[in-house]
Amino acid sequence: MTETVYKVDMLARVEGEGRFSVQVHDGEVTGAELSIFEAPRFFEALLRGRSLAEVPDIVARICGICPIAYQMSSVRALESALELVVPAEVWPLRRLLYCGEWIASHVLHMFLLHAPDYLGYDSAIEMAADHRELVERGLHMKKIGNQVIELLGGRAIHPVSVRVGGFTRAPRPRELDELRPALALGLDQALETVEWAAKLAKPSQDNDYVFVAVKGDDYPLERGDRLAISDRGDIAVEEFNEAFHEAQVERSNALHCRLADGAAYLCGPLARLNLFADKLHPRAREALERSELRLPVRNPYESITVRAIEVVHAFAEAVDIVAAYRRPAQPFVAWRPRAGVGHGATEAPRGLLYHRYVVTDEGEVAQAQIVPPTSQNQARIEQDLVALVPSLLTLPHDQATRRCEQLIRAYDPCISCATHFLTYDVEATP
Amino acid sequence: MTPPPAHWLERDELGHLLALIRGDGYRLIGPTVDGAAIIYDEIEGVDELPVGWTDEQAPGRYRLRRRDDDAIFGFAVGPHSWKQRLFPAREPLVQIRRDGDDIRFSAARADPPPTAFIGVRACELAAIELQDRVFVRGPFVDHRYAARREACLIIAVNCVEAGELCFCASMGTGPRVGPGYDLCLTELDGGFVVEAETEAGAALVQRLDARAAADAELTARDAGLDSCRQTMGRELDTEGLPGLLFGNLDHPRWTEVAERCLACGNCTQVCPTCFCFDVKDVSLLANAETARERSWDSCFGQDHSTIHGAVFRPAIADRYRQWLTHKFASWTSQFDASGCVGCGRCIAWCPVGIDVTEELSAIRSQDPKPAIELPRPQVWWPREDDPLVPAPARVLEVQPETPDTVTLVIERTTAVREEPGQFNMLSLPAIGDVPISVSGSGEDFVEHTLRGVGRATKALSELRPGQRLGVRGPFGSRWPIELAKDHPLTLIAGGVGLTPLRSAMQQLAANPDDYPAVRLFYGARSAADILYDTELLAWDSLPSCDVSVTVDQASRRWLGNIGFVTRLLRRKELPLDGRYFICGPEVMMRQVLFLLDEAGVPKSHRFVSIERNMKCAAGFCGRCQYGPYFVCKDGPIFRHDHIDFIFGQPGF
Amino acid sequence: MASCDGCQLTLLDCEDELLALGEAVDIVHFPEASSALRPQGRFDLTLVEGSISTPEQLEEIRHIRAVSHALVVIGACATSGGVQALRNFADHEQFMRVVYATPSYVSSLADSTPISAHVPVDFELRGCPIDKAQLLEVITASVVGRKPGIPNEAVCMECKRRGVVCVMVARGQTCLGPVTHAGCGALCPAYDRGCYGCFGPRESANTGSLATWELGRGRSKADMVRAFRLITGAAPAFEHESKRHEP
Amino acid sequence: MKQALRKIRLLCDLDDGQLERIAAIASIERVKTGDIVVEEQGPANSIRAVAEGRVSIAVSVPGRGELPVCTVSVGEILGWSALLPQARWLATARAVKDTTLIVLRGAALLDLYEQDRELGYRVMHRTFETVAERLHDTWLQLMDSYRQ
Repeated sequence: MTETVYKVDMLARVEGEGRFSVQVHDGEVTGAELSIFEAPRFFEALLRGRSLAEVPDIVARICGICPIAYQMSSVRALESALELVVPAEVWPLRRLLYCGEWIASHVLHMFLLHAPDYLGYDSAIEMAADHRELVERGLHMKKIGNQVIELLGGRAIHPVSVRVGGFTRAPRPRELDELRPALALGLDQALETVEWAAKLAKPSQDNDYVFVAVKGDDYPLERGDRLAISDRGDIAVEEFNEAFHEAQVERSNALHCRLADGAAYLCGPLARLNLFADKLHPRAREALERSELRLPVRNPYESITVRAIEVVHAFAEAVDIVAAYRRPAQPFVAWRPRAGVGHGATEAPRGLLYHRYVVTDEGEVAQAQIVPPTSQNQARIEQDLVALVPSLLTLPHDQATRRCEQLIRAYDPCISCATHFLTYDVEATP
Repeated sequence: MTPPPAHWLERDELGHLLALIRGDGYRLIGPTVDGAAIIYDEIEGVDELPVGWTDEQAPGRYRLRRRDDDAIFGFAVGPHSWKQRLFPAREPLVQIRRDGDDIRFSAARADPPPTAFIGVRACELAAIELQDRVFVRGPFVDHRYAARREACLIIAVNCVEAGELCFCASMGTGPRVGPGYDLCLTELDGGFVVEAETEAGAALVQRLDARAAADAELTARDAGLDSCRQTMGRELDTEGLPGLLFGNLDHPRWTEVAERCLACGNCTQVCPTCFCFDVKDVSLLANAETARERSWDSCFGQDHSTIHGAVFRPAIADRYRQWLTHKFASWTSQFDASGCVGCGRCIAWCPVGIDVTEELSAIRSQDPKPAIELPRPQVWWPREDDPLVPAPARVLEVQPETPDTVTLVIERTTAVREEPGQFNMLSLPAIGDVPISVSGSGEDFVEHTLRGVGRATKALSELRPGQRLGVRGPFGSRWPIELAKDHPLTLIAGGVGLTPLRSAMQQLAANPDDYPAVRLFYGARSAADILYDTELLAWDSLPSCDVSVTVDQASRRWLGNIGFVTRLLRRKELPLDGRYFICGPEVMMRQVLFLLDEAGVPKSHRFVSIERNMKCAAGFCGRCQYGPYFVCKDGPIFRHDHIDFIFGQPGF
Repeated sequence: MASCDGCQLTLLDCEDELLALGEAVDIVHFPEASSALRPQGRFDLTLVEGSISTPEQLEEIRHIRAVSHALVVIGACATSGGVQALRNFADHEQFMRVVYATPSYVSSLADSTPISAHVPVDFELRGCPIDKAQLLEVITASVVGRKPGIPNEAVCMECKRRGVVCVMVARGQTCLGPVTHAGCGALCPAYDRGCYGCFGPRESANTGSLATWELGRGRSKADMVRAFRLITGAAPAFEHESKRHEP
Repeated sequence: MKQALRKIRLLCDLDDGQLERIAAIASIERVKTGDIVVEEQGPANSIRAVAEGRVSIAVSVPGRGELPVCTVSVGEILGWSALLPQARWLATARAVKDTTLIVLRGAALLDLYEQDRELGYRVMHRTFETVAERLHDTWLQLMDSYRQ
């Protein structure tokens, strides 16, 4: 009888604090746990009673990596609660801002967090000793992503210009023009990156995923009123809580989210690409074709390539938006408070981010629900570990453990995001 | 003198004028509407001027409003001033490059493009003139400011409408534009009366389609100015204001206004004359390159008055009083003019609407104490060298004095020989520079004794022979040794306060004929902290000198005096015709001065050395202000009666 | 500690300096960027992000203090308790129930508190998030051996240096700039909105006068509670002011 | 003796007759460098004035021995404890130079004060002045003002 345990008590190169362990008993996986011990921060509770105007500033603080995703889902949800029609000129700016975040977050993950796994280093700083040019290219692209955010929102982390109804300020065309050379260069670098990522040696795996992503007119990003679920059709964003179910588990400070029937599902780059490759920007589609990646992509280790393709998409979109930009006379629409319930879903770099708010006629938040991508993917990550581990038994223990980590990182789990979310199974409050 | 000939320019010709100026290679900076206010920004032509706009102003409130007409200059002043253009909010001063032990300092030269200021008001031109006094009228010249000032062409505008917060008439700075412009426009129906004061201005008029102004037009101009004068939104009684303010440093109004004042510094930043700045070394890690930068500062910030961790103006009341007494009183002593031009910006842009005119009149009207007399401004001999750029100097020798104090002997970098009491600014890249008094000097060397307690002094005290540091100076006033001729002279030192007296002592000891009766009283913390012990013994052995030392803390082995330095003095005779040089911690100097008061020694016979937060050392940065003085150029050595009214006064 | 990780990310956002930094200092424990974790030993400089909000964190920070020569805490969470300290104003039990169906699974302290409430700290770098340049300045100062050149002044100073038009005066907006510690570069006013206090109260924050002014121009007491009780609402000066306006 | 007494600040307000009466109860004491003048805890019986030399006053600190806290020089007095009822010395006085002291027995001095209230007032006034100065100087010493 043999007992093997693979575990890491402090997952590194992920956002936030988590651990995992897999128990194997006589070659059979008896348990797999990804647990999150990031301290809870109670966002849904502290949103209660706040003015809805403050929500974008507060929810940004859920995550330092993807604050814009939180701001975008929240303003979408609140605008739907207010039945507010956002001026058409606002949308491209929102998409541009979000492209900035995708670039910064994806590149951060690919180069600084994930690539060391493929090339055998502990960190990108170490990796830079042998692959300086590569790391510098990554840092350069990330910088451009951050510049986009800084220009539109003041700073790369927790930008300040997003408001319900639009932006507090729209940039002058001259300011946006200054981005052009950098974006063009970034696009070239992103294209090179796809080739580099595609060529990385990856373990093979083929998982039978249910993919979920926001469905709208364009490649899923800042707007879309429906959610696509592979093989099961699509639903309206408002139906989220009917189709998905969040539950708390003892070992973790994050809630787990599954399909109503209990099945685990996947959101994020793989889901988006598999569901909506046809909506990719032509430049990104070319890159996809050149990468020789075949749809559907069901190997989670390939997500690094998919992210690279999405980075191309984001750069290409950003180039187009900047070229077509006209400064709006007023970058937002004013609103009056009214009672309502609003839903909003956008695509954070890591996947679907759903917000739901109940607001009062005085413009206060009565209830908030936030479902981040990592808590949605958590069940799926554990399931993948179970599937992966039997194939690792012949490897030395530390190598096997590293492979588990590499797999977890492929999901780009954002643990800061995953904590502190509200379930509908609220026990009676006094 | 005959007034310069006035011309008439049709309204449409203004565009032509701007085009001509641009054509001459100037960039144009002028008023333009940006979001919520009229600001000064780069413009290309008349279209970008605030045609048909005006501003409504009240304390803490500013709103743009459309006018009924299409006046081009139909507004008062906004949040920006020309200060931003001549004295930018941030600017590099010195580039420093370290290469091993070698350090190179080079001036970050302002190479300003020719710039035309369009629409400079009377109060604003007065403000520029006031900043000229700070930056170019001595003793030093700020070369960056001077270069920008040289490169500017001033197109002024007379005000024919007064703003709600304007009081230039009270300050004597407007509404008619005073001297210093190239061209001055007065906007009337259909066009402008144009006056040229300089050749450059006159040449521009020549090239325009302008005719001589008609009498009616000149009358209309004067009527406009008159009506402006009469409708000023604010008024201020300036009669005897400086003395009044300094006579009322404990007026209850200071505490009252401090409850409202946010100490945010907005008033100082919008003020077109405020000039305080901070200097910082900006570098990345241990890089070879360091940029020494200055940025606008304000007396409302805590750092402004902080030295060695002591905050000289802890309360908001202290800071508000510092600002107002500086603006309306100290300026007169420092620069021979009030620091206020009556533009009203500080009233509009105070976030909580504090109105200086109201505060000043409250002090005047609510039980004021009598005014006092303030010092008259000094006349400075200009110095041509750039006072902000250090020269690299080699450390020749490092003499340990006490466990935490060393004397650096460094090579002399200037032709000017330091006088006892003066100081140099010693600097290290990435760490910054600090004032250190000269403790001795020779033909080709200077000595500085410093205690390595702060970070900068610690770094300096760790220098080794052969290494380099930056030196600029010498700065400041000196001990008036010659006044002590034929009088008994008493030097009283505490702690490292002995260092500036050491070089004086060296001179005194070397000239016994002139100075036959010199006494030195020196208090140190402990026997181990006594500086220059061999020299002290040597001086004491001279017939002309008498040295007494006392320590605060002693072991049994110490056979000398124990007790604060005042205990030494109490036992001695303090001759009334004697001269007294005192240097040490301020608390010590105060106690010594009390004793001299008791003994009846006239204040004019006593000289003290004052230390305050110092950054530039050249009289530009405003940080070392001490009532009506700058410690860096008026001090550090002051005659006691000159500073008596603020010495020991909390908040100064 | 408890945070959004944004302040650590700030270090990774130093794209131009990151590699130089990696060469100039020996980074021994940085889980977000490296899986070579060496939490043992003594450290010259420790940067800590996040607030203390669980019993484990409290234990950990005491250990960190003991093994660090210089402890620099970074960000609003570490210097004031962060946005999660809003729970300090509410009933903790109730908060737990709102978020988690079974609160007993979750370990959490009643209050979210700054690091300095538990151990002595050598420097507090403010901000939500911290400013990149200021972070580099703190590290540089530590390497060079001098005091960090972080100005202790109001946001207004940066606002004016930047030439931004005051949103309080010209737009009538509520702005915490006059009572907030500088460091962000006056971002919000530059984006046409009032400062909401990410860097926490400055020294001499005259919050009372600011509130009086705002009430005088039509803001409600509830507005004042909200304004002072947000990202750094548990910092003493802001906490005190918001409590003054509670119903 | 009278000449010597004149140099003492304590007695500077007295007229000739009064000085003579003081001289009558005064004696001279010569001590060498290092000699103990009075010792902590001993009975405080005489007030002394320094006519020449210097005396240090030290308090015993367990583990650190005698810690000198101040010195008394020419013209100054030490030992005012002798004017208190049943007093003991609160500190040890030790000569740090060869020193000449003028010793005034406490009991005799107090008798004098009783006989000549004016003399008593004048001397006590100066004693108080000395005590006040010494206290003030001690505050300053305690501030450790040269540390900055």
